[in-house]
Amino acid sequence: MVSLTTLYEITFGGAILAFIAQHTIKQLRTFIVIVTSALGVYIVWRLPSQATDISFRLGDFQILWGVNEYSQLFALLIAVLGFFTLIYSIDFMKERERLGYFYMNFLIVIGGMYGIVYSQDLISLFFFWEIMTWSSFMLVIYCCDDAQSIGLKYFVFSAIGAYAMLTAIVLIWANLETTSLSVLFENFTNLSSGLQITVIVLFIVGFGVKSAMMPFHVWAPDAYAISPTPFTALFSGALSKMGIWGLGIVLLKLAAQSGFYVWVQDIVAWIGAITALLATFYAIVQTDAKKLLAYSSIGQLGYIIVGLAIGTPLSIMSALFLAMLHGIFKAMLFMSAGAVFYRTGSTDMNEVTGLIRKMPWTFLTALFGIITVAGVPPLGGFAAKWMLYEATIQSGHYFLVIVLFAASTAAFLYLYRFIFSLFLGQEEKEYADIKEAPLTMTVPMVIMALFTLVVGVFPGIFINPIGNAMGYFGNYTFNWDVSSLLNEWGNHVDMMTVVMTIGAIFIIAAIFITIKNYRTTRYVTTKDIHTSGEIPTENENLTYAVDFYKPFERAIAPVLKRSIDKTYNLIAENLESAFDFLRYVYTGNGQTYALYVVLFLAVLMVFAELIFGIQL
Amino acid sequence: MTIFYLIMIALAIIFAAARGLLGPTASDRIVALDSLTTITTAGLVLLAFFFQRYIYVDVSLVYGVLSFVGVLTLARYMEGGL
Amino acid sequence: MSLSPVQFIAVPLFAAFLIPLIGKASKETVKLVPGIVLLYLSYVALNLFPRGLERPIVEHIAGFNPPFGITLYYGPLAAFLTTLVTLIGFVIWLYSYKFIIREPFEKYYMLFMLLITGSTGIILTGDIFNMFVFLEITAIAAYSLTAFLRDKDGAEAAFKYLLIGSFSSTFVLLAILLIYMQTGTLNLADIALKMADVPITMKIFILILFITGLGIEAEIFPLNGWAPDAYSQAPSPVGAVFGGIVVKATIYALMRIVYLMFNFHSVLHFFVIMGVITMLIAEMSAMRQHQIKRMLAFSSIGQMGLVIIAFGLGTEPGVRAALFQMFNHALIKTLLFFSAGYLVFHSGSKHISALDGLGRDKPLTSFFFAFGALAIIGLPPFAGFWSKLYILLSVADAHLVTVVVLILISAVIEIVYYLRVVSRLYFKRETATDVRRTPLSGLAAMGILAVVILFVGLYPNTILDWLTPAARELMNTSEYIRTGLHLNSGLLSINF
Amino acid sequence: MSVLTYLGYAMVTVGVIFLFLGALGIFRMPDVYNRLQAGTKATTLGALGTILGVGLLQPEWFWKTLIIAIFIAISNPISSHALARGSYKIGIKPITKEDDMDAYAGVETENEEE
Amino acid sequence: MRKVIAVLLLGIFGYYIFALFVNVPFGVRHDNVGQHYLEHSVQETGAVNIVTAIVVSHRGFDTLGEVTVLFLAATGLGAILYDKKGKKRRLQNASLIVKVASKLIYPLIILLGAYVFVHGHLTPGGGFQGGAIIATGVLLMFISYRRFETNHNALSWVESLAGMTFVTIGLAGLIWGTSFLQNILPLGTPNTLLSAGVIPLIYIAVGFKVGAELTALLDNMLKTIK
Amino acid sequence: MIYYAASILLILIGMYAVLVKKNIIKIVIGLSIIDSGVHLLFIAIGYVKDATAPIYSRPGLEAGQMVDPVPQALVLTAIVIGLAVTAVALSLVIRLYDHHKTLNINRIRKLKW
Amino acid sequence: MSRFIFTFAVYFLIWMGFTTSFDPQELIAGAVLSLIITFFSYKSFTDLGLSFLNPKRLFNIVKYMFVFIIALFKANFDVAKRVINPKLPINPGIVAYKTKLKSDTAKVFLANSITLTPGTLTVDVIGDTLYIHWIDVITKDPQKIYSEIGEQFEVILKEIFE
Ligand code: NA
Ligand code: NA
Repeated sequence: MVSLTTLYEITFGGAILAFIAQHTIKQLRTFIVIVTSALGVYIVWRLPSQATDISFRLGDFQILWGVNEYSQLFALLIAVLGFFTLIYSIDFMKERERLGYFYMNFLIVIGGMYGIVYSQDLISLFFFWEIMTWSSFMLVIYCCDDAQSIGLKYFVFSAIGAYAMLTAIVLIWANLETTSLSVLFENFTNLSSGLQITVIVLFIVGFGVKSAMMPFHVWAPDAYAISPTPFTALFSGALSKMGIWGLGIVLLKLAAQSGFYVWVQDIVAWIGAITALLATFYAIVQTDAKKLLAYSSIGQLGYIIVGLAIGTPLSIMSALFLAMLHGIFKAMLFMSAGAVFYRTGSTDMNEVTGLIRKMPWTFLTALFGIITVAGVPPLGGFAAKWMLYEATIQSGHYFLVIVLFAASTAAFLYLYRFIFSLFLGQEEKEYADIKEAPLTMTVPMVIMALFTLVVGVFPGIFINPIGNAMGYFGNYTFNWDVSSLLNEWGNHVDMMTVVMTIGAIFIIAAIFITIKNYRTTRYVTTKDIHTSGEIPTENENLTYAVDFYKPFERAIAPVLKRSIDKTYNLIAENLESAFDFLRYVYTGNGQTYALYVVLFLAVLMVFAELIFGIQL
Repeated sequence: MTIFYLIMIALAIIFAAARGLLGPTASDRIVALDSLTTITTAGLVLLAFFFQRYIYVDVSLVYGVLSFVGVLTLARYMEGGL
Repeated sequence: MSLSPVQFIAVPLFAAFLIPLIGKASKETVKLVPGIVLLYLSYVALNLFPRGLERPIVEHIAGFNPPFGITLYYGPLAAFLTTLVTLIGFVIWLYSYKFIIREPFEKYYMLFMLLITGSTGIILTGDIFNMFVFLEITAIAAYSLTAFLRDKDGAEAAFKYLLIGSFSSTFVLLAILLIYMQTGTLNLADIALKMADVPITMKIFILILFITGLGIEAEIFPLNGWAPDAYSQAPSPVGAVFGGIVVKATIYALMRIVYLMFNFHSVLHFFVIMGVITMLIAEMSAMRQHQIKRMLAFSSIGQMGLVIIAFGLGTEPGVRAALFQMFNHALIKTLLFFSAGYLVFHSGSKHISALDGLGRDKPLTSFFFAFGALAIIGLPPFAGFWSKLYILLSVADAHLVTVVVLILISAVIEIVYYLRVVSRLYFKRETATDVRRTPLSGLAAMGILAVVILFVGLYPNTILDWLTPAARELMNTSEYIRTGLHLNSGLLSINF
Repeated sequence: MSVLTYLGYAMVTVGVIFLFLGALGIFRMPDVYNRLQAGTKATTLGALGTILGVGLLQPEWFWKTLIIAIFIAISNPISSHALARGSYKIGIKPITKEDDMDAYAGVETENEEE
Repeated sequence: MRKVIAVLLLGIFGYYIFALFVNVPFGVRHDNVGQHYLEHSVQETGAVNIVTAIVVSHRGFDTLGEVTVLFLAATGLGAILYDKKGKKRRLQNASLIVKVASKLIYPLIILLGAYVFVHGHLTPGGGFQGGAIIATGVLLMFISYRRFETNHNALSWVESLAGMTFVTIGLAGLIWGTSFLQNILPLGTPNTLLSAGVIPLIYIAVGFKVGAELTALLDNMLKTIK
Repeated sequence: MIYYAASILLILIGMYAVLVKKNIIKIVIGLSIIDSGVHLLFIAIGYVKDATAPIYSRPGLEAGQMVDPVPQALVLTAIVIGLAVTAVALSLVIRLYDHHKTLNINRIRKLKW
Repeated sequence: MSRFIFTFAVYFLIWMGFTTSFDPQELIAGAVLSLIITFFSYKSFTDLGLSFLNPKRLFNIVKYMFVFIIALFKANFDVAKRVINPKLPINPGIVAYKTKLKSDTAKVFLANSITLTPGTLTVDVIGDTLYIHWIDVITKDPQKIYSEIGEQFEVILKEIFE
């Protein structure tokens, strides 16, 4: 009963049933969706004890599905996040149309992700990878007018990534005649070194796109922002982790075997760090909460990439820890932003303000979320980041750690902006009647928030399975706890003191900024346009959220100006209009077409020898 | 004798064809065509005799009939009758 | 009467002759005839298939032994393609049932039946001139169907098609003429046997004539100017007929001839290059189209480029991948033309910009379009995924990494223009609501296709198990000659 | 050689000469009507002579050649007439030395319903 | 410009094609299937006209295709030139001379056509030729009389029945013989009307069919739309 | 040889008309000329010097005296096909003239993108 | 009925001309085919006034043929004379010719005869008037035109058809 096949059957079957139900018995739809995702959690949970590998031939290929601890780690994240986001979506999506379409694609995304992590061969990996891609595309374009170009951008980048991956698969097939991952790992060094690096680069591009690695990140902010929020939570929380999952395999299973490993490590680590830094800058200047969180996601994924790239047991541990944690807290943050949107109809931080008393549970979730992100004790984020810094230093990447630290510090700015502008600040009359989000939304949020707290206190909840998962990459033996970390570092500092100190600094800083802001902000309703004879431009909007961040915006303006996004757009547009030269070929004149025919014939005849390479 | 017949027929065809090429009007060309077909019909019978193949006479008959209708159709087309 | 391959040709032909008589009794009954015929042919196909797969059936028309009479060769390849034609034919009929309602619809069905006759004839015949005859039957039926709506554009498109098509038949005829001059025979197997003695120059020029002649209908660039016009101006089911049946049969003819008579590698390389050029140009053009059916037409050309590349590899996996791609493209493009047909009908305009918001209005039709779009791009779990993958793998096996990359680039272009339409369908604000419904028969036709596409995507082995012997048949020239001419093994030694 | 043979050869000889003359007439005459005049008469006679001549030379073919001959005798003047009328209808005026020598000018063809 | 290009390209094309043919000896007997037919077809088919033997027997399938092509053309034309409001020839009547002559001649042309297709296996004729002659006879009436109408109903019956006859003869070969289009009748004495088995039958069917089809074709084309 | 040259010339003339002439009726005529050229070429390759039509219409005729019948049989089919194509072409011309009120192919090119 | 038989007989005779054979197979086939064609064409075929033959008619037909052939020869030598003559001695024009014949068939035969005889070509027949292209217009007097061009035929044709 509990097997991979059942898991796929239930998830994809549930997707189709949900679609059918929508068009027949609407009431059943939600039930099907929830049951499907719950069963998913159950099966994934039970799988390790029950499952045997599944292997069958499909065409020329031996398909292999199997459960290992590494995949299990990600599968659980997918299952749980899927379940929570789906519950969250019940009320959130209630008023929308085309829910059959929505839920079908939602469940297909989940199924696709299961498929990816349980794939033991390249064909099923790619197969499920693409399923995940198109179904998530369908959800990105679910909402509104702008979704069109955003979705397209998302898909085109995904396709570039997927096709890079496919090229690698095809090259492997052509040279090793295999699609099995394990065979690939064993025989990877049989490939010529040129091929090795090609395959590695192609895979890194492939997975990098999904994990929003620079410079392939441009699809992410818009796509995250425009998707329906329950999906955004899953998107950023779990789907982007598929890239991480793959990068882990590429870096640790393939690249590690090649002679280029050091180079690959450094380059990828630096790309990760730059991603983290730049994304943080971008996040700071966002005024839309969802966009802010989107950039934040990109930044966090940058950290994770760094961790994977460094490649020491500790860094891998930290990366996977961060990955799991990010899955949860980013989902929480998006869900809380979604809850705000659900009640106020906006996630614009310049508009929405002062919801702390109206939506306390949502606020709590957001608070827990940002604390985790910031890596401040006592929540789980602290341990993860700490490990990362340590591993980076241990491996001698000192400059890298500075960049990471800078990014991490800057992250505090946008996180603060998020929570302050939405929940703190003045209460608006406009939002006087706002109520807390419905239970189906708050319950999953709060459960997850509490979970981050639990993880902070008992990091072993994550550390142990991660440790097991790392068995996939080799025999890493270590028993980790907070104090042992510090011991390894060589400094016998009392851990609890550090934790308390950092926590205290954080809280004091927050209070200080809050007070400062209250003081410099005039006590008027934020959107009461008092002009004093002058017409305020948007920049002089009186919300402190804008004022406060002006200096930062100015500081990072040069970075923002050189938008990679714009470059891509320019290339795409020019390319597309270049295709118009074909108008001169397809002129619409039948005679001209006939002339082409004769031309073709004449050319073939004259150059027959040349073309067919045969001595006439 | 045979040579003489052939030369005469050939000359006839050449002159009629020349008119057909020269025109100048469409009707001149059709007139030339009409003569050409008549010459051909007769020529086919003559060929049947030379080759001693009766079946070519059949060909001649069919050719004569079809070309008559053909020329008539052209004539009617010319006067805008179709 | 025992079942025999000739029924694939004779039965639809008989039906075409019968339709006018039935029409005198009851016009509505006429619509049922093609359905019945195609169901019967499916029955024939199901029965003959295992036999053809086991051992090719060589039928001697009028009882003359080859090479003195016309033979039909029903091997795995023909079995596969006739089955495909029958299947596609059936759904096209189903779709047409409510789509083609304007007079003179009985002529539509007659032309349709004749087109089936022609394409099965091309696939089955073992005689080069007979193949020409069937090519012409197919072509003339196609010209007429293009202009079936009798509008301004239809006539223009059909005229262009006919103009280029006439060049095609001239070149093919010249090639046949030269072959007869050189080998003194018209039987394909016999030609293949005797072609070895033909001087290489002559061979090359015969080949050039064939490539140009058949390349026109196989939509090789730059011979394909007619295609976008014809596809887009013909009634939608006819566009599907072109993409699903006509082009497939022609490509088969080209490849059968090339593999049988000119099996040298430089030729195949040439096909790879032409395929790449065709594919890239077509995809680029498709991207810039404003009309949905023109876009689909260019997309079809692009797909054919892909097929030609795979055929041009000259390896068994390549041929198999090409056949798989042909199969998938037939199904998927038909689905796309079907759904686009109703989208155009509901929006009242051929332009893509008019499709805004139809996804809300006509969820099922739009769903099928999106389904087809995903499938044709080559996304799993749809059938198109496998064929594209197989093509890529066989191209990589031939160490043509550049071609792999080019194919993938064109796939990205494909994604852009297909998904642009899909997004438009779903996400722009709706315009006016068209109260007319997509008829059930049309939806059923699309549904059947979608199910098959999904099924093949999930169980590609069902098709691949057929394709492997089919590909082998095309590759194994000496076996074809031996079976086609009833030679005992051992008598035969040919070297190319 | 029998009388029939001689007669046959004579007829064929005369026939081909007239065929030639007819063609020459077609070539030389100044306008379409005169060309028709020359062409019709000479080629008709030429064809009749040739065909019936062969019929005499090859007596077992006679009936068939006679049919052809009769057909030509009936059909040729008809096509000539049709051509003349057609030419006139598209506005080709006959060459005349005097102006009033065209009695057909301005005559309306009736277009009766039957 | 286009002219220059066209001439250039056609020059190249013509040059190469001609070069191909130039190397092949002209007027020489080749050892090919044609020789086989010349030597064996009379015994095999009973037709003395070897072209007919080939066309109807050895390559009978082509002929079925040919019939199909014509049928197709007639159908296609009917579809393309279809007009709901019906159509009329706008032709004026021909002159009295033509009209009278046509009435006199057209039945004879049809008779000639029948002669040609009935003797397809004996003389250089056949179903297509005969059918074409018949249609020519009708054409004579079309161009002479504006009001001359063919019986469309009868035409389509003839068309369909003749076509079905051909296919049925083919299928009869499959049922009572070994293969499609196989001759299942005695071959008779060569050079007599009743010889060559099914060839005359097929050619009669073809003759009727072609006659009817070409007539329909002419009718459709001569009638003006609107 | 002259037969080859003449037939090929016919083909070229026809093609020239198709490629260059603006009047679509002339284009259709060009197509017919191409056909005629090809048909003539067929007959020419079947020709055998001093041989006669392949019909055993009277005793005494032998296979060795006859031309190759196969090209003749083929050309018969090709002619019918050519006729059919011409018929369809002309019907399209009728339609085109009906819609466009012109026979100039340069003015019948609405279909491009 | 008599028209039917007459038509059938004519067709059958022509069939025999086509086949030139008394083979019963041929005769039967001819009879059948002639019969079929007679069925749909005998009415139009005989409304031309050719439906019955009597000795007097036959005699006149033969007489007509003689007159006609002589005229044809005259005409041809006339044409030959003109064609060969380097100066092309012609004086062409179109004249109107009033016929006295009433039957359409007779008019047609008259027109054809005129076409094939010296220097004349029938351009059109409208009612009683034949418009004749005359290669050498020697008169414009209607009476003279009548006697010059067609009188010799009209007399016999009247006998045959009226
Ligand atoms: Na004539
Ligand atoms: Na004449």
